[in-house]
Amino acid sequence: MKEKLVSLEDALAPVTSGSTIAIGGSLLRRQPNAAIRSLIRRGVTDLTVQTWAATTATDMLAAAGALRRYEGIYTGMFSYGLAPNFRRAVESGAIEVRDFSETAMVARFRAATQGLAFLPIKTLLGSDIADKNPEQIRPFSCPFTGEKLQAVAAATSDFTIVHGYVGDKYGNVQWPIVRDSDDIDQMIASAGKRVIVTVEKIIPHEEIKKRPTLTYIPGNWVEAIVEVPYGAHPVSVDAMYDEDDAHLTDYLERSRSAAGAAAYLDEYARAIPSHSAYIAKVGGLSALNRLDVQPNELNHV
Amino acid sequence: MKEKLVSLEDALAPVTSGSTIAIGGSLLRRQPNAAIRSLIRRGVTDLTVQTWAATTATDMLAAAGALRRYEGIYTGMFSYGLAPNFRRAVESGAIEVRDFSETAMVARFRAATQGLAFLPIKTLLGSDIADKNPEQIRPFSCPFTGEKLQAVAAATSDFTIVHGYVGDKYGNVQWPIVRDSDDIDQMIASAGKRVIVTVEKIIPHEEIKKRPTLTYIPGNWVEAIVEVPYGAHPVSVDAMYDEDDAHLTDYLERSRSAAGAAAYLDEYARAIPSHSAYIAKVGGLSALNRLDVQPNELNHV
Amino acid sequence: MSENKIVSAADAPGSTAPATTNELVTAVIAREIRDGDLAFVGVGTNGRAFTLAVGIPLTAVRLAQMLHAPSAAVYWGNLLEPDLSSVPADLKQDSFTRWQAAASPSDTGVKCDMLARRAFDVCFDSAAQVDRFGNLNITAIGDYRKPKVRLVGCLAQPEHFAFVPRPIVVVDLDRRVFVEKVDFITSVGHLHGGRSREEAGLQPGGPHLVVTDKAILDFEPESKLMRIRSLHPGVTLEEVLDRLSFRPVVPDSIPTTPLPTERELDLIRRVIDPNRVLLRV
Amino acid sequence: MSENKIVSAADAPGSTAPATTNELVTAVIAREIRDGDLAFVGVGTNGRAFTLAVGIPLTAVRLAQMLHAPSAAVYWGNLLEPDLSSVPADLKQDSFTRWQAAASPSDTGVKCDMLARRAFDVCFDSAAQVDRFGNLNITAIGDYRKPKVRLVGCLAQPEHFAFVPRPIVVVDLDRRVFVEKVDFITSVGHLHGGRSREEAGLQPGGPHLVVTDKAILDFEPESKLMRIRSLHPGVTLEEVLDRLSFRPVVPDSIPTTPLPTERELDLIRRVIDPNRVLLRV
Repeated sequence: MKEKLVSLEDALAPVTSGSTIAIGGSLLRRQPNAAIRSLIRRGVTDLTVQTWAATTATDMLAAAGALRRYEGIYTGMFSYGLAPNFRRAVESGAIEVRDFSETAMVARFRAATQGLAFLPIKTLLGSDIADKNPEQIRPFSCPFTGEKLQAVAAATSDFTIVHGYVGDKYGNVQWPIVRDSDDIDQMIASAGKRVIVTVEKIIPHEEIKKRPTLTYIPGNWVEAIVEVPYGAHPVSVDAMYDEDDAHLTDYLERSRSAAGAAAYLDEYARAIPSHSAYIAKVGGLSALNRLDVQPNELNHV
Repeated sequence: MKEKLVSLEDALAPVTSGSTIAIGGSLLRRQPNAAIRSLIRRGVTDLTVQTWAATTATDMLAAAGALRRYEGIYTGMFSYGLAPNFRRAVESGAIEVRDFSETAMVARFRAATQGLAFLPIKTLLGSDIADKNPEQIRPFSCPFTGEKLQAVAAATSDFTIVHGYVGDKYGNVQWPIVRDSDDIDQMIASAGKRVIVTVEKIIPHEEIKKRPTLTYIPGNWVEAIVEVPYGAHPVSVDAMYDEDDAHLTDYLERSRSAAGAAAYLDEYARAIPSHSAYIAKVGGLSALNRLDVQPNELNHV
Repeated sequence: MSENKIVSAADAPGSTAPATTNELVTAVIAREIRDGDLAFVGVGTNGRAFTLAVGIPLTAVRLAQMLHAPSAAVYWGNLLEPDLSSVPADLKQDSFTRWQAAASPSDTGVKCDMLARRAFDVCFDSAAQVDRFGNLNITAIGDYRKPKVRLVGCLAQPEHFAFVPRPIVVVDLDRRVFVEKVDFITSVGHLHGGRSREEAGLQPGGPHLVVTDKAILDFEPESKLMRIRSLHPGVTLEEVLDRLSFRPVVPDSIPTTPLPTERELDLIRRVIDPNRVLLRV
Repeated sequence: MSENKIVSAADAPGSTAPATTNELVTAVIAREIRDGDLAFVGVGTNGRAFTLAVGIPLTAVRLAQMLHAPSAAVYWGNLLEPDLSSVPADLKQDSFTRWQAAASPSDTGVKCDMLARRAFDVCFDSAAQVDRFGNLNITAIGDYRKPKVRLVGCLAQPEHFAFVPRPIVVVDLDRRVFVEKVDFITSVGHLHGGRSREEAGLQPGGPHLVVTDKAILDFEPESKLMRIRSLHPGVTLEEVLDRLSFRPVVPDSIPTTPLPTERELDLIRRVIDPNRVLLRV
């Protein structure tokens, strides 16, 4: 097996302006925020992103002016309301948006996973989602029944960035037995050409090998793995820590204006040399530990 | 939740001659043999079966003359060689065979799962698998690239029969944490219209609820659940018991002739009034317990 | 919802207090739930939007479970058949992670496939715009390319209307919400009315009921125009028409929305939502 | 394999004994494995078929891992990157269940998708029939509808030839196996030769090497006809031609298959397969 454990900066170095990136996480869970802050710090811009239920990662990229195009099912802040920076940028016409429904986006990731240019759905007949996007959603007829169907284009991307629970130095990533799910991350990773994974903790390969059915992203799919404790902060990693309500509230407060959001990013991304500096900035591990949740007796993370 | 715990006979009562049934299990793991013996006992015949890597369940149905049509990826006896009764019946022209490769069969089950009449593949271009089956494998062009593709028809069936590890009275079926996988059973169950599950053990719903991520067949998909200890005998349930080498060897020996196989079925299926009588016939639980494997510390079954 | 008295857990109404509007519509929805139904409930956001998308639907399904539909179930977020007798007391992630359920499929595609193969019977939808044919918009107000208000996107709402036989829209009555034509069709309801939905290739279905804080509406079977089904106690037809920016079908005689029974009120208040988490605002 | 001396664990050859044919071909295959390769190894059946489908491939990949391809890996059965340093000692189910690995995806579709998106580099295939263009048959001998011999079906062999860039066929040389034209094309090799494979819509690829107990064969780049690449030590051209029911491309000069090095032999015998489980028959 090939060792793939590198620094966050080295892992993300190939991601350059103009790239298409698929971003993992769903709502306030496992957004790869440390990786996104690193891209913002480096000034990467002109990105196309593909997401599931996007929150902080996509909204910070929008605040940084780094988003050229967005394709996904949802961008908001879940229980905190709309996504202020994404909303502002879309309303200004700065981001080209292509909306997809859940079956449509799943079909797009699955098509990439299966090496196909498209997969069929029949969800979006008559909708403006299809009407506004003939480039990626095309009508065709079922070869068996003749019924009306829609072909949705494979979600191919240059890079895929996900944040996981634990992994080994070979890039094998495992989930806890009892966790929240809605797990688009395996699907996004399987669809990826170059998959970059940050994890809360690197554990010995010997531990991984004992329970191979818990590996949801095999190292074979992974280009680089990085240990980034609290890498989803200020959102949660289910079964490990909760979202940081105070930090999220502050983020949203400051994001009421573009200038406020820019100042936030200056402070928490651009002026911060590394993820460990970020941890220090938000109060150190002792502050973050307060977000930890009680371990479940069934889990082994 | 609706209670779905019934007897094996009641669960299978709706399955009548002429039905199409999807059968779970792969190779020498989790073949729903107790259910199949019950169908043979009742004289159900003229069946169409859809399978993954089929062994004993399909071979016994062939021995019983109950198979009219077969659709699957493999029928054999894994490390024991070819499937003698299936082979004899196919060579005599008694069974109509439609072969599918693995991606093709997966696409067929996924299509049924997704409510679609077909899914596309590009595996079988130029093969006789497609050439011999224009009814279920049709050429068409990709709506985006124009490349040659093949549409494979959804695997729709009347009933789906799988054998699982543990479940509750509501039909929720869970797998062990450490297990063998190759798990077509979730896919076959998700594709099914009427899903009948036999399990090794019924456990309290309270236990199921504590680890919902281990539920691979939700009760919501299930019509009937039955407790059938050693229900896969003479094959294995991984993480619970091994295959019965002596019994399988005897089965194969007797299956060298159609008359021998018929006598085997008379003895182990037709003359046996119930699964508990089968257990007594093969030596009782004390004999079967000798097939048990050591539990894995990580499992909770 | 101005007249929906906001009560704290401390002063939850006794069983004799009159029903709040939330309780009224919860009971109406509960009666729509049949035994064996699988209902799709979204994860919602916060405040009033949470009550509409999550609070009222979960309370209604639980009420139905306790009264006439014991095997009704919900798929909520990532949980298939979460235990509705112990709804989490807050919206923090760990509360969701620990919520016990029959199943929590690891791949979100499982839920999408269940939608597409029509495994759901009922779903609940809120929206920023609803038009007279029941089309929904949760994507953008104004021009899609440069919208006046960018909303959240689509989620699985297009699937709900495409594949679920009996979708129930839960929204407050408001002229800005109930528009002649939505700015963007996220979810295809009865499209342009008549048979236009079927002609677009969709299966029969589409929105079944529109539950609001003033009235219950449904759709006239032929024209598929929105129709007033009942007025809540004390609400006049004029009030309702005033809060719609299109003319709905108005039957000659409109009944009053039936009040919850004492038993229903008691279960909602004392058993299902004693801390007023679900029907808070 | 007549001259392949069957040895028990007790009398495994010392490092100085001459290489068996199994060891010879294992070393040849090992040299085909590149660092970083992901190889698909089937689960095989028993006896000689197990050696061809599983024993030789696993030994070869492990040998390559130890010599020049440390990050080569296999997908075996349901296990992605099983630990090849501790291959199970028997074929009982529980031995597979306990075999440690990097991953064991719960859905067999994961493996199918990896095939279809060309995530594999190498695969190993045995067959009942192989024709001069490298098409394989593992489905039926004779008429498909009423065959003389019904075989196992298809498994993922069509995928191997459709999607894996460097498939390696491992079979014993036999006139009944090496036929002019297979009775049923399970796996499309070079189809009818020339550009017929690409014209059928398949991507470039198809069988790369045919490893037998007498010779190594490959395919002539233009015609795609099977070609003799090397003869095993002591094997004559006539012996090989005698065991083919078609005329392969015969180069003017045919090298001898290189013997395993002392190091290779030592690793196979002492470290990888000391109990002769993999290369038993």
